[in-house]
Amino acid sequence: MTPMLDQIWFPISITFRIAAISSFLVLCSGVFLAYIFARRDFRGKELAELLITLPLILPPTVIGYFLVILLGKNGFIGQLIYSITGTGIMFTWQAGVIAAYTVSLPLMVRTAQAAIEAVDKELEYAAYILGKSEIETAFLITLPLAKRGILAGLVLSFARAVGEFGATLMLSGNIPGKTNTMSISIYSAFQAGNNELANVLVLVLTLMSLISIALTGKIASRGKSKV
Amino acid sequence: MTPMLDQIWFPISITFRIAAISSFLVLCSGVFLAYIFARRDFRGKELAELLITLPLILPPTVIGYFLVILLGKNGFIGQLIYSITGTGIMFTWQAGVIAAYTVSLPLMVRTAQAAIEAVDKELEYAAYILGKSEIETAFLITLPLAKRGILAGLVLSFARAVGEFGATLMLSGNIPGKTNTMSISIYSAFQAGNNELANVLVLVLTLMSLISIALTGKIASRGKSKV
Amino acid sequence: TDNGNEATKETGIPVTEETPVSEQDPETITVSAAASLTEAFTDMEPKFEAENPGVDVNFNFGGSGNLRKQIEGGAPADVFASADESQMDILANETLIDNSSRKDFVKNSLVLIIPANSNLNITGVKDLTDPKVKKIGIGNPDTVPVGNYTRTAMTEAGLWSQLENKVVLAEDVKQVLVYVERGEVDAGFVYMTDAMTAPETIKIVTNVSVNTPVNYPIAIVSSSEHKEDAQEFIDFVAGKEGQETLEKYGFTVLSE
Amino acid sequence: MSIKVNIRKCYHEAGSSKKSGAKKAFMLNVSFEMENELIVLFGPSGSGKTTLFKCISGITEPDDGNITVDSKVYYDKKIKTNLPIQKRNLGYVFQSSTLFPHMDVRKNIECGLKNWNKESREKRLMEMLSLLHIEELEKRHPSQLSGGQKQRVALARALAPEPELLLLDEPFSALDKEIKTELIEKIKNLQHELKIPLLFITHNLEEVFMLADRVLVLHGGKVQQFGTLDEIFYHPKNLHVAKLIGLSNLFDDARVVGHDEISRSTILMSGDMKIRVPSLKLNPGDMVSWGVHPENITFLPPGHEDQDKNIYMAHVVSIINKGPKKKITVNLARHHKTLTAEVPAQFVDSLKLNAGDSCLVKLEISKIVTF
Amino acid sequence: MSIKVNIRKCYHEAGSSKKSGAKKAFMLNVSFEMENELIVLFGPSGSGKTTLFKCISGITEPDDGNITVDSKVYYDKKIKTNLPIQKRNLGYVFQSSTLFPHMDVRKNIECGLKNWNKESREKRLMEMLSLLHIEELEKRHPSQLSGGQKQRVALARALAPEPELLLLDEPFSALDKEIKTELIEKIKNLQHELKIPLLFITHNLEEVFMLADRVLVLHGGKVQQFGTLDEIFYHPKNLHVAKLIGLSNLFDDARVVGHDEISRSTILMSGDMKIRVPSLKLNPGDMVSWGVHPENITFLPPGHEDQDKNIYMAHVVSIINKGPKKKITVNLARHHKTLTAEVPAQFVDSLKLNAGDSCLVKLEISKIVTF
Ligand SMILES: Nc1ncnc2c1ncn2[C@@H]1O[C@H](COP(=O)(O)OP(=O)(O)OP(=O)(O)O)[C@@H](O)[C@H]1O
Ligand SMILES: Nc1ncnc2c1ncn2[C@@H]1O[C@H](COP(=O)(O)OP(=O)(O)OP(=O)(O)O)[C@@H](O)[C@H]1O
Ligand SMILES: [Mg+2]
Ligand SMILES: [Mg+2]
Repeated sequence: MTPMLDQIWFPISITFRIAAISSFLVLCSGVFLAYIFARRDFRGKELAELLITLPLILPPTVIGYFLVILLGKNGFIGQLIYSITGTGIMFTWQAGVIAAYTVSLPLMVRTAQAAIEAVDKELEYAAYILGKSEIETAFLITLPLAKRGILAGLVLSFARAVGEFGATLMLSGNIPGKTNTMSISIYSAFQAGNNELANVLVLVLTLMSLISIALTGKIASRGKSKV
Repeated sequence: MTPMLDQIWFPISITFRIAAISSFLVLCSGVFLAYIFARRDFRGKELAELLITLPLILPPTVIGYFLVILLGKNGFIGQLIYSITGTGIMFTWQAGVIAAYTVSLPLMVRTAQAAIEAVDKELEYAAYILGKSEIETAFLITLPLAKRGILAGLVLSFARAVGEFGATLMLSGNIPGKTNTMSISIYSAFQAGNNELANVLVLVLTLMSLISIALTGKIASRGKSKV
Repeated sequence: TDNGNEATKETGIPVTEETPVSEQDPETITVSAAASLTEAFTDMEPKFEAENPGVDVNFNFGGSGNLRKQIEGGAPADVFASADESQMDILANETLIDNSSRKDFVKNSLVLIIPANSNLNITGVKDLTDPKVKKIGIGNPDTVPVGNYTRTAMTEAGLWSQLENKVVLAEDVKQVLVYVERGEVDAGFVYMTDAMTAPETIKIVTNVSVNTPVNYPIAIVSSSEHKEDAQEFIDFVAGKEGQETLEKYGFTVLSE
Repeated sequence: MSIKVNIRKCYHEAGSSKKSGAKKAFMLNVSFEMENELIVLFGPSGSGKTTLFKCISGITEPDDGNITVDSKVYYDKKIKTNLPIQKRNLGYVFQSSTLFPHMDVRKNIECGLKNWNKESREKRLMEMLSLLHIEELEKRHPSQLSGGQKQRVALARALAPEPELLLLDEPFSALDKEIKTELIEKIKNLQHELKIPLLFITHNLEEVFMLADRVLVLHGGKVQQFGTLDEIFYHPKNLHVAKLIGLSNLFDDARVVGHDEISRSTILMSGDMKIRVPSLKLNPGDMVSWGVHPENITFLPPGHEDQDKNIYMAHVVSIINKGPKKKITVNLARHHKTLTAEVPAQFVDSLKLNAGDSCLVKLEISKIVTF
Repeated sequence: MSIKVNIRKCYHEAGSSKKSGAKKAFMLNVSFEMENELIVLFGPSGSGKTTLFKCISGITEPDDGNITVDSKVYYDKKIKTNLPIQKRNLGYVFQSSTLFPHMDVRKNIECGLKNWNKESREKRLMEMLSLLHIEELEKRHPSQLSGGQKQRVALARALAPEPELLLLDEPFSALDKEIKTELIEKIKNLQHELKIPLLFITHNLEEVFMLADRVLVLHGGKVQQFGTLDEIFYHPKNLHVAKLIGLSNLFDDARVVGHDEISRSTILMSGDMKIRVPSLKLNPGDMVSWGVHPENITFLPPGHEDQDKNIYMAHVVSIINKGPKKKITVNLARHHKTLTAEVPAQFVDSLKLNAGDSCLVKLEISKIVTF
């Protein structure tokens, strides 16, 4: 590979690995939270809803800073991780996943929650009457009917994860060949005045993102017309 | 006012002015686009949908740079603005609105689109039959029924606008007393090692955002239970 | 100026005693300055304005690279104070600054820092080659001036190749500082001015000598419409009061 | 199995806040017991039938009371029990067939069969499809079905899991007569075979006749009468019930004037009209309402009025064709009363009755309904 | 106003791709004309009634043909016209009442009145509320209404703007008899007053009788018959129509054996049963189907069979109470035929018929239906 290709290939693979894993995690946990928020009432629910939105409000660098405090060697969770794995999580691509997850979670929760709230409760009752438990009903009825919203949330989360930069940079650093995501590479190239590389990277990132988003949409919307 | 209060008050007011205006613009245009995407078919629609998502994928600084190229004195639109108003738009808080608008638009479009697509078409037909034009129907039936999704989109857009930083910094600069939003002030304070100020700003920003988001939710969801 | 006309139209009242002594409303100049100058320049503002009643200074702080890009994009800046000669050079090449007004006005120094509670015995740059030192935080040499200086210094000291695989690149100095403060890296290179903002959490090990001095250049932007006032500002910064203030924040004053 | 229901449930008017003494919009207050039988719930629109179903199924929690099915407590306010819907093991066809829009007909029906093994599930599905004549719709989605087809799929879905209790809320309202008649037969047999309690809501009198073991008449949230078809039809307890069963010739102006032990009848004066009705345990002077089903008015060839035999002179006001029947409105001119009769067409033809004609009208004593 | 409809619309089976010759799921092929009259669309579940409404209203675009209302072209394939729904100015009550869930009853009804001035809008609203007895529901949201209440609100909403054409898809299916009878009267009057064409879908024969000026019978997407009530009831064109109108005693095994000029009747042999029917223009040997409405079978006291007068010996198989009527199933043992009759209860009582008894059954010649 030419150095240029190498400069492109690694960031791409790491970016999409991070985005894919973080989107998957966001999908699982975000939809779960959205369901709970939509279908349960508990004390402090409104506050919890708002706190989930926080990572959108704060500058990513600041979030990154908080994450460093939490996950770093001396951080509350970081120490735990360290004592278990023997190595820290800082400066690894896994840290990038955490950063991406944190900033994109609110996108999924809010979007999916709105979609779940719009699902007709009568249909859920109909499933209960057929003996389905709440969990079965959620998977069989509620979530499929909220599919459009969840899908929108997924697209947004994925895009945000791909584009994540500030928090990732703080948490995983920019270690060429190890943690330099597309965003970071673009930023670096851009800052260094290497406009050619920056443009190529922007183009590649854009194309690849669009393709993956389009694919996600296609796969998930099979049979959509019948609903 | 003590200097500290001053350092907090101005960023707050500018941040919420920017976020409010940009959210308003996002609401109008985003919902419009979402409606078009949800209810019309045209060539290149999928591509347009994807392109709208782009600002999420690219690092904000890069978006900011593109905006500078577009809106700066020598930029395509910038020249136009300059020739009309006699002053440029860069380094003004209005530029902050543009930056915030750009990055938060996709959040609204995607979320609202999913919600609009989920609205029962039969209800729209029922309105048509009562003589309502498509626009009337949209405002009377479709959008109110997609309210939850639009509201979610609004919350996300507002939060994102409040938190916007990278592109804003590029476009409207960091001019204390003129364009320094909360995010930028937090960033600056953080960069300058003024942790005390940074923490206070984070706290204030968080509180104010949560309050405004909660208020928006309350206002918009009046009578929600009946739907 | 436009501003003045507008103001009179709107208020319709003549200038009152509370307005500045000058008969006119003040001219506004915008100074795009490197982020590391934030506190020093902010501190200078009232003094300068007191001395120059007709001028109102606006600062625009940011990374030198970003500021340069803004000026390239047509941002209405009057003065550019960079933390990095190269950014100024680029603008000079593009004739976007008034080359005659360019001058270096202050110097920063590169320092090696370690966490305050570090138990590694690092007393100098050479100790960084010790295998116990696992990670070193530096600014990205390609994008951050301090990183560039660091690389130059290390290369000059013949250490770069040994340290290269230990480095964690940061996109700004603050990031290096945070890493060191939190003990995420064993050591880092920052400017003296940055190091001085965190006296409790880090320890300055040593000044690192660099052959090319860390000079801060300042110049008037070509498109400025207030060149005289801009020059006033540059003079003020380079003058006694300005230099004293800068010194207070850890800068090294240029010896005449 | 036996079911005991004794509940109260109140809906409040929208907008009226609970604190400031909310205005009651509707109050359901129902108490009844049933065995393995087919009970038809009958009552006007808005009388609380669906609300009762929702309470029994657990979708809505009553305000007070208890619901017991066999020894299973579905709900009991006192011991704070409200059995989760899933555990009630009942079949419920909603008033608006709530099919799952994202599943085809097969999946909709299979939804309640998850614990069945594959073979028996397949068999059951086929049974249901053929029972309801929807074999060809197996792969369709609900949006591709007609109203009546949806209803049948909803019924199939509810019946498939062989529930212990069936709640059917107007399950045939969108079906044509032929298929409805067939399905009514099938449902009736099913209930017999499975020996389960079945509650059935309908507004259609024919369905009531064909289905009901007993009828529970609801009005304004209260049970008006609970009895066999004959009881409801010939001994309605009050005006509400009388109206509901289509007793359109209703008069509330009658006074008991005496009893006739021989013919076991009671003599009333309804205005100035003398009429004999089946024996009543009332004293002379008591007021009573009476009525007669349109089908139970017979026409005699012209002749003499005989009030002692409930034979009256009448003028034909109008004759309206209603397919195989004719609706005849007559005026008992001397008594200022109008009666409406429904008579098989050929009777009218054979009597050669026309609007304007005079005729004799007979109200069979045994068919006169009093309350 | 006059309406001309001549359309074709095909639904394809789900899953079958259009390219590879999609399997037809349903084909509507309808052509008819009507004036300012009330036409009832009558047909079994899935026969295309709703589809026809959707085509007329513009919700669904036909594949081919044209729809003209007066001189207004709603749709014409040839000149590529498809008038927007809004411009058709019609009232449509959907089969499932699609009320706007976020608006209260008042807003729902007012929705079609935006061009009215405030005063007349208010007046119209009040008229509608009282017409449909929903005054008290004005402030309710649809989720707070019962099934029948929803239906009435939907009707109010459709009627309020005084449309030029009304399409009502089973608008009374969830209403009790009392209110339904009243509303039927009102709808009928309304149609007379407004002089607009009104198309009405129902499965309920009673509604057909009470409402229809003419009946359009649909089956399998095709018009089977289009005529007055009498035509449909006494001259059904084929088995589909016969079944739909509830002609349950149907036999297709009859052969013309001769004509009787004097009694103006035709003599058939249905199996080994001789029967006279109203005169037919058929030749001896021709096959013909015949049937008789359950209401048109009369019972005579025991006596002699007289096949020339359509009087037959029979055994009572069962007698089932159906409220004011009884359903009697008899076996014409000698002819291996079973007949079902519906007779007013008092006739049965006066004949003292019981299951197992023998009796005479008479089929009035004029009431026998052939096709
Ligand atoms: N959520 C609610 N809030 C207020 N009133 C309600 C609510 N739900 C139902 N009601 C009222 O309660 C009464 C009973 O409703 P229900 O649905 O049980 O009637 P129903 O007997 O099933 O009538 P139908 O035959 O029309 O379906 C109605 O008057 C209805 O308006
Ligand atoms: N989108 C569709 N795709 C395939 N088939 C369809 C679709 N919509 C309707 N059909 C079929 O077309 C036929 C006619 O449907 P339609 O709704 O017109 O019936 P209908 O006469 O109104 O019946 P009902 O009395 O049950 O409401 C039905 O067999 C139905 O299954
Ligand atoms: Mg109901
Ligand atoms: Mg239909």
